[in-house]
This record gives sequence, structure tokens and C-alpha cells, in this order.
Amino acid sequence: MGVLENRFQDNVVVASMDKLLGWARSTSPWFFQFGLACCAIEMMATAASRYDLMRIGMIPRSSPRQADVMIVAGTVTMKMSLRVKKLYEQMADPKYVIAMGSCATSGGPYWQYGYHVLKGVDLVVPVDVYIPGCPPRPEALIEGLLKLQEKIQAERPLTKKIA
Amino acid sequence: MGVVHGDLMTLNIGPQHPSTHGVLRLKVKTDGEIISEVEPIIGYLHRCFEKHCENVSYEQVIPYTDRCDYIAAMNNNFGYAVTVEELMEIKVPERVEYIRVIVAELNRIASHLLALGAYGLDVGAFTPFLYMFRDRERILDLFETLCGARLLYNYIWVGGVSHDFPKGFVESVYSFLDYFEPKIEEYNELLTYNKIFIERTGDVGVMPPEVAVSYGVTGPNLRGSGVKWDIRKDEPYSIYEKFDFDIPVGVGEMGTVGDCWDRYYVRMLEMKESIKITRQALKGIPTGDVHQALPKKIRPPQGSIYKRTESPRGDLAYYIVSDGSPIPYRLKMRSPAFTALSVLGEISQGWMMSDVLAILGSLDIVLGEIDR
Amino acid sequence: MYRDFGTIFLFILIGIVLVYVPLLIQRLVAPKKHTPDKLSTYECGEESEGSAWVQFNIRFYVIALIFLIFDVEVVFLFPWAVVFQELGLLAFVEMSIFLLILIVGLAYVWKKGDLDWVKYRVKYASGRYRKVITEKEGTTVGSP
Amino acid sequence: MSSDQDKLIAESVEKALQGDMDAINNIEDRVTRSKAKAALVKAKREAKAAVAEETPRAEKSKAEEAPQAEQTFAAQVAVALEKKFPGSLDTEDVNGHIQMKGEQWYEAAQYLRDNPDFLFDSLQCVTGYDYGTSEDLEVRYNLHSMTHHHAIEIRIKIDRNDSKIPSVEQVWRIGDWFERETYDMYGIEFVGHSNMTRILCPEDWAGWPLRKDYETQEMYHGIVVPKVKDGWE
Repeated sequence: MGVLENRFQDNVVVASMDKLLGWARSTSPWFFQFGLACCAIEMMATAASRYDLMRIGMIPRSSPRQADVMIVAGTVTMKMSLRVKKLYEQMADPKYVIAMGSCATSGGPYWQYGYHVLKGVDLVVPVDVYIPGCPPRPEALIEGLLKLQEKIQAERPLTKKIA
Repeated sequence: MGVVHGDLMTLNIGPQHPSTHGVLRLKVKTDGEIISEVEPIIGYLHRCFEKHCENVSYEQVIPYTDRCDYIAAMNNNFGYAVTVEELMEIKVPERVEYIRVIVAELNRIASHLLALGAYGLDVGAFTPFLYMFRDRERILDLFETLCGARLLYNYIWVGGVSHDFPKGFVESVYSFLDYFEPKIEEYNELLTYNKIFIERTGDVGVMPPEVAVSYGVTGPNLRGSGVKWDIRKDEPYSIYEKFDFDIPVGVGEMGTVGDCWDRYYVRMLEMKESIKITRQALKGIPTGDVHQALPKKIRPPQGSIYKRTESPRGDLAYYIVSDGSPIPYRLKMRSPAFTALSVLGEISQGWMMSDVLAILGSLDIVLGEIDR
Repeated sequence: MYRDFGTIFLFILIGIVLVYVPLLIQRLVAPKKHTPDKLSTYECGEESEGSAWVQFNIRFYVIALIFLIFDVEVVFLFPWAVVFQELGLLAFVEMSIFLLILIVGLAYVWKKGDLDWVKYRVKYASGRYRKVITEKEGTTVGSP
Repeated sequence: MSSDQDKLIAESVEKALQGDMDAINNIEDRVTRSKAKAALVKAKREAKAAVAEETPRAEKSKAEEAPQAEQTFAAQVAVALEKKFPGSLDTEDVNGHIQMKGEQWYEAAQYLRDNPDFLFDSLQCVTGYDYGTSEDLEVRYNLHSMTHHHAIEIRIKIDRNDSKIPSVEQVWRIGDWFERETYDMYGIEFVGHSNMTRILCPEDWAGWPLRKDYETQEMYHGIVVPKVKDGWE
């Protein structure tokens, strides 16, 4: 962990430092271009001209090294699940995952007879925000991203975690 | 069959790549820049569509056909509904036929807009993507007023459509068409006749007609190579013989016939044709009840059928075998993007890395339909 | 005269500060989890096969050499171009002889064909890629 | 009251059979209208069943009168195939498709493509088919000619255990991927195929998914495949 990570008792100085760090990390989470299926088209539509994602400070990055948020947009199949796990590992910390659409959340319409479909991406990677919908509307995706930003701000990187 | 000297390394333009239009992996043998062999590896989005069709009833299959080709969901529904109707010999009222043609052509424009916008991205032009998506959003608004969904509609049912046109829908489609017609000229100035775009796509990835036919390539890719083949004209289904529109064919304006630029420009001209068809359909739309021919219980007679329709990517065909029960016994979807991708290995030997991605973009593939 | 050196020093100082302070913050605060998976090479989600240390085609080396020569030539041109007015005719003649020799070099390289970047065979070559083919069995199609 | 109701239903069904549906639509009372509609659907089904019986009789009679004259196109192809490859046809009745044996399929495919008056140059679709849990498999080829605009369907039955069939990859290049997909889904081995591996499922996937007797495997690389229901419902 970082030198100062989780090292201090919770007091007013550390709390305000946490608030500053949380704010700094949450303002512009670059999202990892990870379009799989129909939700990817809605993600593209959200990133395009009408529902612009850049006003929240989110720029599509295609390499895991530069991305903070991995938006799993679409159906994760068995063959793809190994790659999703590998790409998640290769992302730089602090990293977050958004499961966009009901396919990524729980297998979606393919849960019953989809022998090759992974029933929810949380079987392979830890997920922070689930966005329901098939495909979720761009407004739902933006709300999910704002929810993630609140979650990042609420994190306390510096205080010692009471295990 | 290497065409390049020097050692070869295997490189993966893998499942997660900005310009593979989804989860497609290209296993590439290259000497660093020139590609000697491309092997597309698919299956990363295989969602067992045909297994689902053997377990759910005929009405429930329609949302799955939406999700196969999620960029042109209406055309997939249309293909499926037409096939089952011919199997059950259902005669659909005239108004439903007109509604289906209008909606399918609007979805064709939206699909081409996305394909051309993303193709601009692959070749390095970012702004056309934003212009084309702005206009595509207007079509999605029309579909939203019509059936409530933006992308996957479940709108065209077997025997009819789910909702009739809301009040004032015809006027809004007219206003969209009048707004959209000059926009195509704007795209032409923006991208089609852009010097760099021509340099990147002219003479690149030439597909001779006999290679295209042998690989089963259909749709705009085949028409780009100069073969005049369109199911709406050659094997008319529904009421396409009522409208007069012509089939744009690649003529090699910026290079030889069948290069990437031709495939791009054929899609641009096809959008103009779709506007023409939609206008004629809007003018001649009769009144009537759209729910009239909706069968209570879809139970086709025993037998099998193979019917083809024209989706924005080519020949979309369904092979349905029914054993008289309300659940299909076997349903195979012949996907046009599947055959379009199979030709990539053949026509992109010897090109440079960036050219191969330009060729892939010009084939306009959708992985949901390839992997089914 | 010393004031100028002062500003240059300040300029360098600010440069160093602007670079190293963020790096320091990053070392203090950023989480560091070096798992073996994270350090594996990224190849679009796949395991990379084979090594990338292949013997590259010779043309990369030749182009690097040619670039080196003309780059050094430009480096000599810069100081000359700055004080070109005061030096008078003699400097001009010397520099043009220098340029002439290098232009002869350029002509030789051009004629020998080292500048056409790529010698490869496209399967269905036509149009402006037609002349690129050197091997015989490349199939060509369509009008040139 | 019900007698004239039935009369009303009967005659509106008659009119509807002639085609004008508004006879039924303008019956005011909802119950009778729905009864009328039900009667109409029953009447239609009987009419179709009656038609279905006549056609085989008609066909038979037609076959006796002019066996050669205006056969369907499929029959002409079948006859030509039988002449070129005696014994390659499985059964004689040709209603829209040709049933063939697998042995001479490669030569027959080449013949179908190169014969000037057939010219089937585009293989539209290859469909695997499973007759039942223990019956045999089948592969169905839909061929189409770009020049003559005619189409044909050829079916080849294969035994379930050693399912082998000659590959047509050299005849139509798209056969390469279609056959790999049929192999992937049904386990039908295409002899002579250049790269007989799975195309959609991962290489180490167990079982042939589209066969009727397929069970999903429990684990795949440590990931639970079927839906874990406890805790959800």
C-alpha cells in the first residue's frame, strides 16, 4: 500500500485529508472502453453528442493502465470471463467496476438457457455499482456514474481500517 | 502463406480493442507493420441464441432476435416475423406492411449512421462520429415515441405490430426526413471527400466480386464490389415491390471497384434510398387495425422454411423447422456479418496494420449477430 | 547580465518542482498492489504468444540511418541561419557547398530505392498499390 | 335468444370466409362476436385441413398425368443428380428439398456449382439438425445461384455415433466457417476440413450444445456455469 495509506487514527486532520483525496479521485474517473454487446451501443450514445460523458470528466480510455473505472457493458460469456478477470487485474489501482445492464448484473435474458453466458460479472470481478436495464438508458448510466462518484468520495483511504 | 520477409511475431488485436466493434479477436502474424496473415477468432459473445429458440415459444423469440443484431433490431424482427408468417400463411393487413417498411428503413438509416460514424473513428476522424450520432438520436426519439424503447424494440410481432402510430407520428417522421436530407451532403463534405479519408480508404482492401460470392458476402459489402444484389429488389418480401428505389453499386470512384471507399459510399447512398422509400411509404399508408391478424396462439403447421430479408448488413435469413408445437423445433439464423467477417482473412493479406483495421471497419460487422 | 542567469535558474527550479512534487504525492498516497497479474503484459486481454524480439526487416534500420544524417545536417543549419546576415557572402557559399554534398547523398538514396518504404505483396493489389509489388505471383485485379 | 345468435354467427362466419371481416366486427354484443371469431378460426382450420387432403391427391394425379412435364425445380435437380451420380439420392420424393447420401457429396457439390444450367455459386446456409435424443443427425445445405436466381435445399442424414461427412470447404469458401460452427454445435465431423476446431465455444468446452441430449457442464475454469439460485429466489 502507499506510504501513508491506512496509517492514521481517525481525527479532524485525517478526515479533511480524506475528503480532499476522495474529491480529487472522484472528479474525473476515466472509464475503460469495454463494450461487449448492446449496452456498448448505449454507452457510445452516452459518450456521443447528446448525453455527453465528458461533462462529468469521463474520457474513454482503451488501455487498462490508464483507466480508473471498468464499465462492463454487455453480456459476459464464459470465453470472455477469463479475459475480463485478466483485464481487471491489469488495471491500475484505485480501480472500480460498474456492471452496466442486466446481462452483466445477473446474466440478463440469457440466464435460463444460456449455457455459455456468465451469470453476473460479480462471479469474476468485484463490482461497485450495478445499473439495471436492458439496455439501460443513457440517463440511467449517467446516474450510475454519479452514484460511483459519491461512493469514491465517501472512501477513507488514509484512516486505519478497524479490521 | 507468408507474403513478408523477416521473422513473424503473433500479435493479438484482442477481444478488448477500440476498433474491433465489439469482442472480436484478430490473431495477426506480422513483421512489425505488414500483416502476413489475419485469423479472426470469434465466440466471445456467443449467447446461445439457437438454444434459446428451442426452449421458448414463438412470441418469446422476438426479443432474442432484437439482441442478435442490436444496431438494427427492427430489421431482425421484420425478418423473423415475415418468415413465421409465411410458415403459418398469415396475411397481414396493409397498414401493418406499410408501418413495417417505414420502421425498417428508419432503422436502416440509424444503423448506417452508426456504421459510418464508427468507421470515421477507425480511420481517425473524430467529429463525423459526433455529427452522425446527433442525427441518430433523432431517429431513436422517433422509435421511443413509437414503442417506448431506444435500441431493442420488440415491436414487429408475428402477424402485426405491437403499437399503432401515435398521433402526429407521421408528421414528425416527415420533419425528420426533411431535416436529415441535407445532412447527408454535410457528411459528404465532412468525411467522404476528405483527402486523408480518401488516401486511407481508396484502393485499400479490394474485394473482387467472385471472392465475395464464394465467401457468401452480401449486402453493402457485396454491392460495393459491383454486384447488384439486394433482396428487396431480387426476392421482394412484404410490399417492397410497391416502392421504386434503386440499388447503389460501387463504381470505383476513388480507386478500384470494391475498395473500402466504395463500401463506405454505397452505405451513404443507401441512406438516400431509404429516405425515398420512407417518403413513398408515408404517403401511401392506409388506415386499419394493426392488431387484427395477431394470432392468439402461434402454432405453425409441421414443416420447415428458409426465408431471406435485407438487413443493413446483408442477407438476414431464418431457417425455421416447426413440429406443430408452439415452440420452434430448430431455428437457425443466417447472419450476414458472419460471412462478411470470414472474408477479412482473405482480403487483408499483405496490408499494413492500420489498413487492416480500416478494412475491418468498412465491413461493418456486429458481434452479437456473428456469435449469436 | 547576471539577472538573466537568475531567471533561467528560477525557470529550471520551477520545472523541477512541478515535476517532482506530484510524483512525491503519488508515492505517498497512491495504493501500490504489485500482483503478478498486474505486471503481466497487456495484449488486449489475451496471453501474448511468442516473443516480440523478432529479427525486424532491414528497412527500419536503413531509414533510421538516413534520418540520422539529415537530422545532423539540420542541426548545423540552425546556428548558421541565425547569424546569416552578418556573415556575408563567404559563409553563404560554404553552406551551399555543404548542402550540395548532402543533396547528392539524398539523390543517391532516392535512386537506389531505399526511400520507398515498403516492399511487400498485397493479395488483391490494384490502383496506386499496383506498382508496389516486387514478387511475380502477386495477383492483381482491376484497372491500374 | 341463442338460436338466432347461432344463426347470426353462422352467416357472419360464411361472409368472413369469403373474406370481408366486417360482418363479424360489427356484431355489437361482445360475447357473440368472440364466439363468431372462434367459429371462424375453426372453420378456417377445417377448410385448410380439407385442402391439405386434396393436394396430395391432386399431386398424385398430376404426377400420373405428366410425370416429366412441369415438375418442381428441385425434382429436375434431383433427376440430374441421379443421372450423374447413380445411387447418391436417399429417397425419391422431392418436395422442395433433396435427400442425399453423404458419400459422393463433395463431387455432387462441385457438379452443382460448375454445371452451367445450375450454377449454384453461393452456399447460403448450413444448418445442423437433430432428429431426437437417440435418432441420427442431419446437415441441411441451402444453395442459391446468383445468376439464375433459383435455390435448392439438400439434406444429408448422418449416423449419430460416427458422424462424418465430406467437407465442401474447397467448393464454397464460406463452408469453412459454416462447417466449423456446425461441428461446434452438433459434433458433426467434416472430413477434409482444413481447421476442424470449435468456432464459437472455447476449445475446451465439453459436449455439443445444440444436441437434444446436452447437459450444461458444472464448472468452467473455476466459474460456476449454471444459475446459482439460492439467495436469489
